[in-house]
Amino acid sequence: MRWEVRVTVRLKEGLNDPEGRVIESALRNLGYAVENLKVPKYFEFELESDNPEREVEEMCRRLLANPVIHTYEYRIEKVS
Amino acid sequence: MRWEVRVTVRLKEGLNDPEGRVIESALRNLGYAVENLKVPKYFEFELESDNPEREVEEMCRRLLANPVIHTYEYRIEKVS
Amino acid sequence: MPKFAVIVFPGTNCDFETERAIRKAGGEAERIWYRESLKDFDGVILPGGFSYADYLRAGAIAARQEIMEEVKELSKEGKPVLGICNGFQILTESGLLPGALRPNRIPRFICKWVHLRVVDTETAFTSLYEPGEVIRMPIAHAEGNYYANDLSKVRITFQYSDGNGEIIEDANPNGSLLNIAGISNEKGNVLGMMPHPERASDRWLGGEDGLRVFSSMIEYAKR
Amino acid sequence: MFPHEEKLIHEKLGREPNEVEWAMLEVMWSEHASYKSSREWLKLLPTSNEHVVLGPGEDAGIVRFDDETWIVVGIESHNHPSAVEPYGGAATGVGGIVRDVLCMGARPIALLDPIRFGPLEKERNRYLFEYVVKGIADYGNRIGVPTVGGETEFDESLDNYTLVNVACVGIMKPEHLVHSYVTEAGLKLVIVGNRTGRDGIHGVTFASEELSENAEEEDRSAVQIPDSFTEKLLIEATLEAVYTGRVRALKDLGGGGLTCAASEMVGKKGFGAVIYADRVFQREPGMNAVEVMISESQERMLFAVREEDVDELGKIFEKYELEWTVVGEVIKEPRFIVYWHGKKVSDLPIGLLTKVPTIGWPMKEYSLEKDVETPEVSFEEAFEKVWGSPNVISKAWIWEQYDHEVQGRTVVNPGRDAAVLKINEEYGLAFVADGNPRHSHLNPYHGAMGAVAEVVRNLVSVGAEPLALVDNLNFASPERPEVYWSFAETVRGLADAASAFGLVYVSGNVSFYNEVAGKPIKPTPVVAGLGKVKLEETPEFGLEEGLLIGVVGF
Ligand SMILES: Nc1ncnc2c1ncn2[C@@H]1O[C@H](COP(=O)(O)OP(=O)(O)O)[C@@H](O)[C@H]1O
Repeated sequence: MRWEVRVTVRLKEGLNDPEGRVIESALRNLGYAVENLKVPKYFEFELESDNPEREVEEMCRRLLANPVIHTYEYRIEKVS
Repeated sequence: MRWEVRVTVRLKEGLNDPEGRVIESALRNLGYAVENLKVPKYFEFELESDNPEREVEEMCRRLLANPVIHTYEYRIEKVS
Repeated sequence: MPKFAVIVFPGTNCDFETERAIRKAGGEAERIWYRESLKDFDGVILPGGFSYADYLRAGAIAARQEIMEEVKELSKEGKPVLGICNGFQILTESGLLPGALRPNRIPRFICKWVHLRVVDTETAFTSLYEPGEVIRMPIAHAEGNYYANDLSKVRITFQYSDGNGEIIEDANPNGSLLNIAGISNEKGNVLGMMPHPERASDRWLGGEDGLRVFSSMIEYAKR
Repeated sequence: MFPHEEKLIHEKLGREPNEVEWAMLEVMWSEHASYKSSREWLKLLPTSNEHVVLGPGEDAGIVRFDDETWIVVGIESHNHPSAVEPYGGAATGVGGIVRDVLCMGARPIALLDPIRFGPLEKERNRYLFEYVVKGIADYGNRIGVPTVGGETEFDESLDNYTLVNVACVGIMKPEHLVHSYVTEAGLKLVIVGNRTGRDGIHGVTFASEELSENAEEEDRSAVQIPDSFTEKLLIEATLEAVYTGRVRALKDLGGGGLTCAASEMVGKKGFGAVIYADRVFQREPGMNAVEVMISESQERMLFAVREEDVDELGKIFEKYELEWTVVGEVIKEPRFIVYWHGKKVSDLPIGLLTKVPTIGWPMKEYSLEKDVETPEVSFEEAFEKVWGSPNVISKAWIWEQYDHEVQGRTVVNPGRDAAVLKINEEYGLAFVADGNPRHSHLNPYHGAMGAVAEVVRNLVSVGAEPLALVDNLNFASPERPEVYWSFAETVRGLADAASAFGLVYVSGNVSFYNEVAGKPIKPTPVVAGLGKVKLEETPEFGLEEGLLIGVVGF
C-alpha cells in the first residue's frame, strides 16, 4: 500500500535556536513585525508499506529526528 | 492585528534536489520503501500587520525564496 | 594606488587573507564592517566565509543588507566588484549576477584543490591570464553548484577542468552547469567565483595562480 | 558528590548550604571541574622549560615561538555530550576549546580532531561517526578556524559511544596576554554573548558520571545547540576588546557556567565576587537562580574590566551585535556572594568552591601482555586485511569536509604526518595529535610513552623541531581500581617519555567516567604536539620513479 507522508521535526522548547533568531532578525530589518519565527525541518515523501505508522515512527527516531533535542509529528495519508 | 503565518518554499519542478536524494537513500538503506522525498523549507512565525497578505508575499519575494529556483506558498491565520 | 574595500559581514571569515593577497598584488585594501560606508574606494571585494552562518541560503541575508545598495552603485560606475565563494553567493542573491548557487551535488562541504580553465580574459579580473590557461586553486564550499534558467545570458569566466584544460564531468566538484566556477556581468566589472584565489597567492600555500586575479583588478582600477 | 565530601562541606561552612549553594558546590566539586582524582598525579608531568611562557593552570598553555610571537594551545574532550547528540556535542566541543585559546588573548588559527568510534558495521556507530564529523565541520568551518588534522579510530570497546577530543592553537603577540584571574578588587564582571538558557544544566556532573542505557532521553538537558554564528562574532569582538589593553581578566563560560568562570577568575589570587544573577540575560522565562548560576549555555565570555572602561568595551560588543551585561563585581573579601532580585541567595567562602580536596582511589595492577604467535596467513590475505581496515584507509572523506585552508596559513594539509601552518615568511608551526589505546590497554605505561614518541616522530617527519606537548586523558571510572592504576601508569609514561625528549606539557584535560552500560573504555591518552619548522626544510610529499625506500630504526 502506498502512503503520502509529511514529517515535521521541531527543536524542543527552550533550546537555543540561532537559525530562527537570525532569519527573524533579517525579516525585522526589512521592516516586518515578525515574532517567534521557527524553522522546523519538513519532509514530504511517499512510502510503500503495510504498516506506515510504525515505519514512520521508526524513521523519525532512527534518522529524521534526534529525540534528545527534537519533537516530531507526522501526517500519513493514503495515496489515491 | 496579529497573524500566524506558515510559509513553504519548494524547489521548482525539474531541479534536482541533492539533499532530498541523500535523505531518501539513507532511509532506503535503513530498509524503508521511500520515494519522491522532498525537503521543502518551512517557516512558522507570528506577524503583526494590517496587510498580512501583501507583507508575506513581499517577504517571500524579497528574502525567504529565491525566484530563480523556488516556488512558495503560505497560509495566514488570525491569532485567536 | 587603487584602494579596495574588503567587506566583512557577520560570519565572513576570509577577509584577512583576501586583504593580504590584494596588498601582495600591489593594491591597498581595507576591511570594512558591513555597516560602514564604501565612499573613497576604487573597488569592492566580497570575501568568502559564512555570512549569517549560511542560514536560509548561503548569501541570502547578506545580500539584503544596505551596504549592497552601495555595491550596486559602484558597479554601475564601472568599478570592479569581486565576489569570492560566499561573496559569489551574495552577488547572485542580490541580483548583481544571474543564476543561483545551489547545494553541492553531494550535499556536503568540500575543501580541495581543483584545476580551472580561464575562459574569458576580457574581464576586470582576468586580463593577466592567457585565454584557455589552466590554473590551480582550492575550493571550499557546500553551496557552489551553479544553476541558471538561461545559460545563453551568462558570461562564463572560469570552468572546472582537468589538468589539461578539458572540461569533463569528472572535474566537476559540485554539479555546476557546464562546470561553471566563475561568471561575470556583461560589462566584465562584476565577477563571482567559487574557488579561492586568495588561498592561491603564496608559494608556501600551494601556488600563486590566484594572485593575478588581484593584479588584473588593480590594473583595471588604475585605468 | 560523595558522602565524605558533603560532611566536609558541612564542617567547613558550619551550616547547611542552601539550594543555590548546594548546586554551585556540586558543580565545582564534580570530577570534571575539580580534577579531584587526577590532580595529584598530574603533578608528575614536567611543565616548564625555556619554551614555556605559561604552563598548565589557566584556560590554555602558551609557548614562545619567537620574540614577537607566542603560540597558545589547549585540548579538550566532549565525549559524553557527543555520545548523546553527536552533531551538537562535537560542535560545542570545538566551540569550547576555541574560546579557551581565545581568552588568553590569541586568535585561534587551527584545530585537530582526534575522534574514536565503535565499529562501523553498526548503524548507531555510523550515525555517531557521520554526525560527529558534520558537527566539527560545520562549527570549525563557520567560525573560520581550519581543522588541519586529527586522528580517526574504530574499536569494538567503543560500541555505542564516541571519544571526541579537539585541540586548538592560537597565535598572539606577547603584549596581548590576558590572564584568567584578577589581581584587583572593584573590577566589573561583564558577560558577553549568548543568552543563558536551561540547556547544559548539570553538564559537568553529567560528564562525571557514566552514561546509562537510555541516556538519550534523560540527558537532554546536558546537550546544547551549537551557535557558530555567535562564536565567530565573539572571537572578533573579544580580540578587538583585548587589543584595547583594557581587559583585566578573561574566561570563557564552559563547564560549570557562571559559577565556575566567576569563582575561578576571582578566587585564584584570593579575591571574591558579588554576582547579581538576575541581571544575566535569560533565554527562557521563569528561570531561577540555580539555573542561571550553573547553566552551561555556550558562546559566552566573562570579562573583568575597570568601571571606567565598561562603556568603551560595550561599544565593541555592540558593534558585533552581541548582548552584554555587567553581572557583578570583584570584591576584596574572599567570598562568593550571589543576589537574585535583591535577595542574597549565596554567601560562601570562595575557597570552598575553588579548593576541592583530592581523592586517591584504590589501585589494582593488571597485565594483559602475553606472548603472541604470528598467525599463518598469506601475504595477500594479510595485505587486504590491513588495507581494508577502516583504521588504515585514507581519512580524506573526513578532512575534505573540513575547511583546512581558511585563514591562509596551511602549508601542509591533512593526510601527512603532521600539519604545518605558516607563521611568518621563514617559519611554520607543526601540529599533530596521536594516541594508541590498544597499546595503552596492554600496557598503559608503554602506551603513553608510545603516544609521545609517535607525536615526536610525526613532528620530525615534516621537518619540525618539537616545542611542547598537551595531553588529553580519556578514561573510564577512576573508582575502578584497574582504571585508576592504568591512569597513574599513563601519567608516569607521559612524564617519562616527555622528559626523555626534553619536552613538557603546557596544558591538558582529563575525562573520566567514559563507560556505557557498565563497560569501561580502554585507557586512551591522546597527546598533541607543537613543533617549529623552517619552511624551506619542510619535505615535499612528491613521489617519483626511481626513488629508493629505506627503513630506519628497530
Ligand atoms: N578526524 C580527522 N580529521 C582531520 N584529519 C584527519 C582525521 N583523521 C585522520 N586525519 C588525517 O589523516 C592522516 C593519517 O591519519 P591516521 O590514519 O590516523 O594515520 P597515522 O597512523 O599516521 O596517525 C593524519 O595525519 C591526519 O592528517
